Amino acid sequence: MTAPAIELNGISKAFGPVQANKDISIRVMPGTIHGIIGENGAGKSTLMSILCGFYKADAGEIFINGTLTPIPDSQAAIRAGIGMVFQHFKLVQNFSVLENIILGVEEGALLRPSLAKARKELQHLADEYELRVDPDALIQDLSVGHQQRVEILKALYRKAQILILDEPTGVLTPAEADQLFRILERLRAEGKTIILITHKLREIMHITDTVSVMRRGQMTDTVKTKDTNPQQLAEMMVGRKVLLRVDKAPAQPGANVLEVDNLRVTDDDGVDRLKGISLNVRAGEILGIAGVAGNGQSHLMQVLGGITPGTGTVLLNGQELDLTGKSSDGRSRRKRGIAHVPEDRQHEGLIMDFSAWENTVFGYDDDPAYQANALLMDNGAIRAETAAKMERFDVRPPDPQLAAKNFSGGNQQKIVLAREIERNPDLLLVGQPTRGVDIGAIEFIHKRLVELRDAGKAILLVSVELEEILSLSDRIAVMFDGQIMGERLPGETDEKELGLLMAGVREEAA
Amino acid sequence: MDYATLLQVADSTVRLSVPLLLACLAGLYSERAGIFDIGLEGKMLMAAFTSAALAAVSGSVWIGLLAGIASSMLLAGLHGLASITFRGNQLISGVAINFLASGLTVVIAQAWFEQGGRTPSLQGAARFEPITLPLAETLQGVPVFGPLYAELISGQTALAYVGFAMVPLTWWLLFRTRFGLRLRAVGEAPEAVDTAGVSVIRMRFAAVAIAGVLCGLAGAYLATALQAGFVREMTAGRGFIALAALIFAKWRPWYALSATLLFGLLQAVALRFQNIDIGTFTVPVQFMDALPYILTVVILAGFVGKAIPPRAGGEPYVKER
Amino acid sequence: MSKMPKWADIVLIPLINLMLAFALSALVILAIGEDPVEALILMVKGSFGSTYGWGYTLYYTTNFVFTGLAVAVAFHAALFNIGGEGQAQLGGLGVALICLYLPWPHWSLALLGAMLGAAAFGAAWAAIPAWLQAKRGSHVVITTIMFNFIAAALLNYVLVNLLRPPRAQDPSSAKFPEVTHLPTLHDILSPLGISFSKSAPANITLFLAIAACFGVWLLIWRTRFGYQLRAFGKSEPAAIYAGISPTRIIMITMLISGGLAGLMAVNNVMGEAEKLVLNATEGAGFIGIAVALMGRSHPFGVALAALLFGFLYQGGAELALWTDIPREMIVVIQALVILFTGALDNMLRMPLERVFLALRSEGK
Amino acid sequence: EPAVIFDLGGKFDKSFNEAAFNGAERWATETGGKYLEIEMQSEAQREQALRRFAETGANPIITTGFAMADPVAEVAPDYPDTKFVNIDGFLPEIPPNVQMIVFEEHQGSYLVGMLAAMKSANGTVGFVGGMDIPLIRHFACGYAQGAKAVNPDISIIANMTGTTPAAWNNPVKGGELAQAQIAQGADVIYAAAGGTGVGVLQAAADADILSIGVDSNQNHLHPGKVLTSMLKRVDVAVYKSMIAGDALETGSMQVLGLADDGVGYAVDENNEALLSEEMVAAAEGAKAKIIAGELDVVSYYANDSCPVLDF
Ligand SMILES: Nc1ncnc2c1ncn2[C@@H]1O[C@H](COP(=O)(O)OP(=O)(O)OP(=O)(O)O)[C@@H](O)[C@H]1O
Ligand SMILES: Nc1ncnc2c1ncn2[C@@H]1O[C@H](COP(=O)(O)OP(=O)(O)OP(=O)(O)O)[C@@H](O)[C@H]1O
Ligand SMILES: [Mg+2]
Ligand SMILES: [Mg+2]
Repeated sequence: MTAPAIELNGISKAFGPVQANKDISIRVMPGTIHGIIGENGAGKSTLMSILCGFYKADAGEIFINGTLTPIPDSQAAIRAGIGMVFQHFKLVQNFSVLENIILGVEEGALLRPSLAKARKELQHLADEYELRVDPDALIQDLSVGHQQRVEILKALYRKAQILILDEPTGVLTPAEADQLFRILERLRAEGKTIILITHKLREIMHITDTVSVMRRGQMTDTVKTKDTNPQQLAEMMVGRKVLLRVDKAPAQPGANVLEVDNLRVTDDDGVDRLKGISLNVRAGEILGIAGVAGNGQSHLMQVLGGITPGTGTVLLNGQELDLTGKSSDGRSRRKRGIAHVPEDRQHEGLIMDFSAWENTVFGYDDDPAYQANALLMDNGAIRAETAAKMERFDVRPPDPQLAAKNFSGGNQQKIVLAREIERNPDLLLVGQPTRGVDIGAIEFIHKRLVELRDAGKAILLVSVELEEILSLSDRIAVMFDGQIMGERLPGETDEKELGLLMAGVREEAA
Repeated sequence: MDYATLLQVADSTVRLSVPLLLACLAGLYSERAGIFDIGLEGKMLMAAFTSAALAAVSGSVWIGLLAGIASSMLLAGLHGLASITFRGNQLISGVAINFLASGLTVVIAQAWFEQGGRTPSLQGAARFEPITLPLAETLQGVPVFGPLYAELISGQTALAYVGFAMVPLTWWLLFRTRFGLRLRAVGEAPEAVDTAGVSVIRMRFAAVAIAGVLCGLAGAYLATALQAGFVREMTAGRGFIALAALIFAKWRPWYALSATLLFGLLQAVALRFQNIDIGTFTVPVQFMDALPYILTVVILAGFVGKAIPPRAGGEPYVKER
Repeated sequence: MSKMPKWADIVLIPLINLMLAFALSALVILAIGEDPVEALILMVKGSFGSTYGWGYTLYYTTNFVFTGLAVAVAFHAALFNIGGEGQAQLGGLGVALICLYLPWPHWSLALLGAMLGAAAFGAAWAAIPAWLQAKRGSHVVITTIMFNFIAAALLNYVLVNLLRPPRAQDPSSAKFPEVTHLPTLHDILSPLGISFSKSAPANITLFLAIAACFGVWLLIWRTRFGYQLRAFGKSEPAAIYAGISPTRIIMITMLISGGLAGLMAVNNVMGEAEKLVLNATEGAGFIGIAVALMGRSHPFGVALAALLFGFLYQGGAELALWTDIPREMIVVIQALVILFTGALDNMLRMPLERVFLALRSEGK
Repeated sequence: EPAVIFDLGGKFDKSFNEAAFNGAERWATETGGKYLEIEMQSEAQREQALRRFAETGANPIITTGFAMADPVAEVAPDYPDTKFVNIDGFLPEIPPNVQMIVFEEHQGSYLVGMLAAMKSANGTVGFVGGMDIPLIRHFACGYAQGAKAVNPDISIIANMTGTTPAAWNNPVKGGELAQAQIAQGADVIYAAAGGTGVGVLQAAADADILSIGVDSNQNHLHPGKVLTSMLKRVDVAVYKSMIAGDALETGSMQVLGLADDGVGYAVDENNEALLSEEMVAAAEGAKAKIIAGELDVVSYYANDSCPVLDF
């Protein structure tokens, strides 16, 4: 029997007080594609970063092709034939593709011969794997998909026998993802070993041979893909039975709260992010926006939340909003009755170094209720209110003095939600409400959102989790490339149809 | 202004530009590798002192030069330790180094030479003498070019020639060699360098060390070539002008040459023509003194071509929080 | 879960760092052939041994409180204002103009006027770097450094060509009129029956500095603006999400910072020299950086650190008088304090964190 | 116990302050006494230093440099039992316990101006001043008059180093100024610039032309390259004040000129060879005439301008 291409034995890694990996052991056979799944923060990226020498494990052993191979640094990993495409690319933005490729594996002290050799080799690889990129283009001018190709080429140029890809499809269109999978299959056919980290069970089922599940820093199980199914994988991931549908009464939509017409956003780099969005949300209704990350959902939330400027017309309760950013910002939006749960709670929704009580007035600090007098804030009142809110939202521990960074992800999200929902807004913008949140908290959060809807409020929900969209929304709009591809009712559609729309396939063509 | 005066101003410009150029290139290496260096001034000052002190004691300018470089590298190492190894704030470290040099030079000089914080005057072999290039005498008579060659090109000190030679050398090193590729990469995207199997720490220390050497040359030039000995605060803000020139030059070697020559020219002009009378009103000498800084602010404001620093500049490279 | 208890962070680490800085300074003193213990005794006696010593120590402290607060306020908004020196110099110009060219009936009114002038000029000098940072993204560190030099040149010009009285040789303004002279601690304390050295320059501005500490504390931790300023300092994207305008925060923060630095001039220009001299700030703007770092940007810490540096300055002046240790020794100590508490902070923090982590897991 | 306060530039400026230092040292070695001393590092410290010495009971307290005059006037009334001396300064009203000492620098400068003109082959001489203040113009004016007296067609290039006290201690700039003057044909350069002069003398020596030192005897700095030094006997003034001690006469302004040997030019083994007999004879002749009142060297102070030199 052949030795496994990779064998990890008792790997542990702590970042200060956070135990990211706990005693992990795993074997991957050569010539296979091995999937790894797990919730956010489960420790997947950490484990792979250890394998490719980016982090150093606190304990444990690594065997490559059966021989003990210590990997103290990236150099050792490269020597061992391991290449990794990171979740966040490791490219020098203002270098050319060629320069990025040769970085670290130059031939001799002068660049010219190295570049010439790499150019030839790149041509060769491009032909062989259909990985075409302009060798002289600067990385910053390339699309994300092409940048990923450069990362793969980098690994292949270094003669990697083991290729690790960390959430490679998160940034890709379905078509690009399909092409990536074709390349992976070809590499597997050549006998290379591939580790694929993804959140998408569909991809796992589609391409992997075996799959490992991680939870809370530990490896819970490894199974043959053909012996399992998505439902079972999901259960292994979160550690208990997953509730797929939310209990909710049919919606009782009222008048239009939000009317958006021909909304356009161009970002700082001059790229059109929203290309004429039109939609509406009524009182007592949840409109879910589905789509692959990076298709403009974030910009939609930001322009509605007053963070970025745009053009077009947006009516809130029939009154026009200023989109130019000149007389409006997040604060004036709040005053108009728009609350906003941002997609990235750690960078936007919360100040991680602030205590919980300081965070519960974030964005609302000018509310007269929080002022002791004309000059000073009434911190006592704020603390008292925070304690009450934490109670109601079951934030644990219910300590208003604790800094936000010291709460777990789920509890951080509850603090944000408590702040925004309890404002009783006419419209709630909510992005990725349950990202990285455990199942118990998910149920709680979903319940609160439905309650808000039932109280006659309008909710615009953005989520990359199709399941969440399907179970929460009363109507679903699908975004692709800055446009709305179509609208569906949850009862009359399924993941397959939505998936096609998300891939930019119009109904006529479908 | 006649040709001879022009040549004289040019000559003065060259002399005054050399320390700026050397320090500017020092900053260029460091900042290209992602380590901001506002401690150029301190390193120069320290080198000026040690080079003068050792040259005075030993009687040999070369020993002085080596000592100057060594002391500047010591401070550079401290900067590296603080900002690379211990991921401290690079700006604060630079500020500390400037103060350290400003204080230590005088304290040591006073204890050593008891001349109020200066070194004895350097004589003969303890100084860099001007080098007369071949044919300087012979060509003197050739119109226009002759005097130019004899007075401007010939007759500078060894360190001046080294300074100017550093410009093409730096360009070649940065853009044509493996070392340069890695050095630039480490200032733009250290994680890319790290995952490519190259030590970020080592690259950054190398860059900081080169900056130390160049600041050492700059300081030694001040004390042993331009002048004959050390006096307190003799760098007189040149490190900051060099920093300004670096921004002005957008972190590029050839631009650095032009920027430092420009700032050197400003100094030379301010020296030569205290208050400049331009018809209706006089430009006060203080305005000329402030001009490099004003120009830098204008450049920084992005009104005249934006200066974009290396992307990872100023940030310690942290893998694990 | 944070890695270290709070007391370790705000007391233990600065204290050890300070000890390290002092230990190295002692080594330097030893190396130049002097006795560090004797030097220390001399410094303590010289700065705290008499009301004269106290008078100077408190005078310097007052300067450093203002410049330290200036740096600290900006730190809270994640802005590094190295321009305190230039702003304080401009503040001096403001004070001089107010005292020289306005007829004041009483020193108390003159004090109010001078405070306004000092703060306004200091703030104005900070406004340009602030605007460039907010609107053009020019790094405030570099622009404030440049503005220090520009301020020096400007003051040089003003003193030499405009303010210098006719026939005077020294580039300094005329003496301020008698009525603008501020009461010194001697004047304030003797009616209370406390005798205080008549010749020390500590004056009523000291109480202004104490008030400023309290004011800054209120501003940062009790007002809405302070809340927004801290939020911006911790996370710019979050501030924007909350509708906090970065431009507004940067501008107002730098104006406050520059104003505080400028206020120092009330102490040294109006209270001490009673005229504007060249280089009146004597580097106090830079010492503000060390003071803010030492004081962990908290007004109370700033006050303590300012007192420490006041002691170093007065003690250092005494050293220069009675020993062969030159006054520059203070600059060395100051550099080491900045180095250890500011730049090499992690050198101590990393191992200490590990110790506390180990202690905690054992405790479990 | 007397005390000496040296102004910016420091006691080792090889020039003005060093002269004061030499005077104090002479007193110390002759009497075996000790004296307190401090060098100013910044404009703002002057008053503190004065008070500190007065507090400790130092007497007399001798200060060098015009910039110390105002602080002295400020502090002196607070310590009526202490005597203060200021050299080079001017006070409209002199407090009873203050003695002001000034020198007739234009007379000494006149003599070295003559020597310079006689030595110059090119008919061009230079002057590098420190800080641009009336005092230094006073030096330059006397120098120019002396030079013109020898050679009416001579051209005199005069530059000042700066406008602030930093100009007393900037040898780099001094050197550059000297080089510029040399390029314009100057072959004798007179430096009246405190520590900055070190750079001027260095540049002159490097270019193999002659320079003239100031205040102290600077002939030894570059033997054979320094034509002479304009002596300003600050050392004598300091020495005498210290000798007088408690008995020091105060409340007046003392003016020391050629007649009192307060100013002069230096001749020693380092420059003997440079001075011909007729040069010395001419200078000595002029000196006698000035002392006798037959020759009037116009003072810049007379009406704030110089008859033979524009600034
Ligand atoms: N560099 C780091 N420093 C400190 N803690 C870290 C670091 N990287 C990761 N962590 C922590 O380690 C844990 C595991 O993180 P990791 O990135 O491996 O998760 P993941 O499974 O890849 O999650 P995701 O699906 O979000 O990518 C998390 O709690 C995270 O906060
Ligand atoms: N990067 C980090 N730095 C410091 N502490 C962290 C970090 N990431 C997580 N923690 C801490 O580790 C603990 C566990 O956090 P984690 O996010 O893994 O919780 P969790 O079990 O996933 O809970 P939840 O499901 O609510 O997210 C928390 O107390 C959190 O404060
Ligand atoms: Mg990950
Ligand atoms: Mg979590």
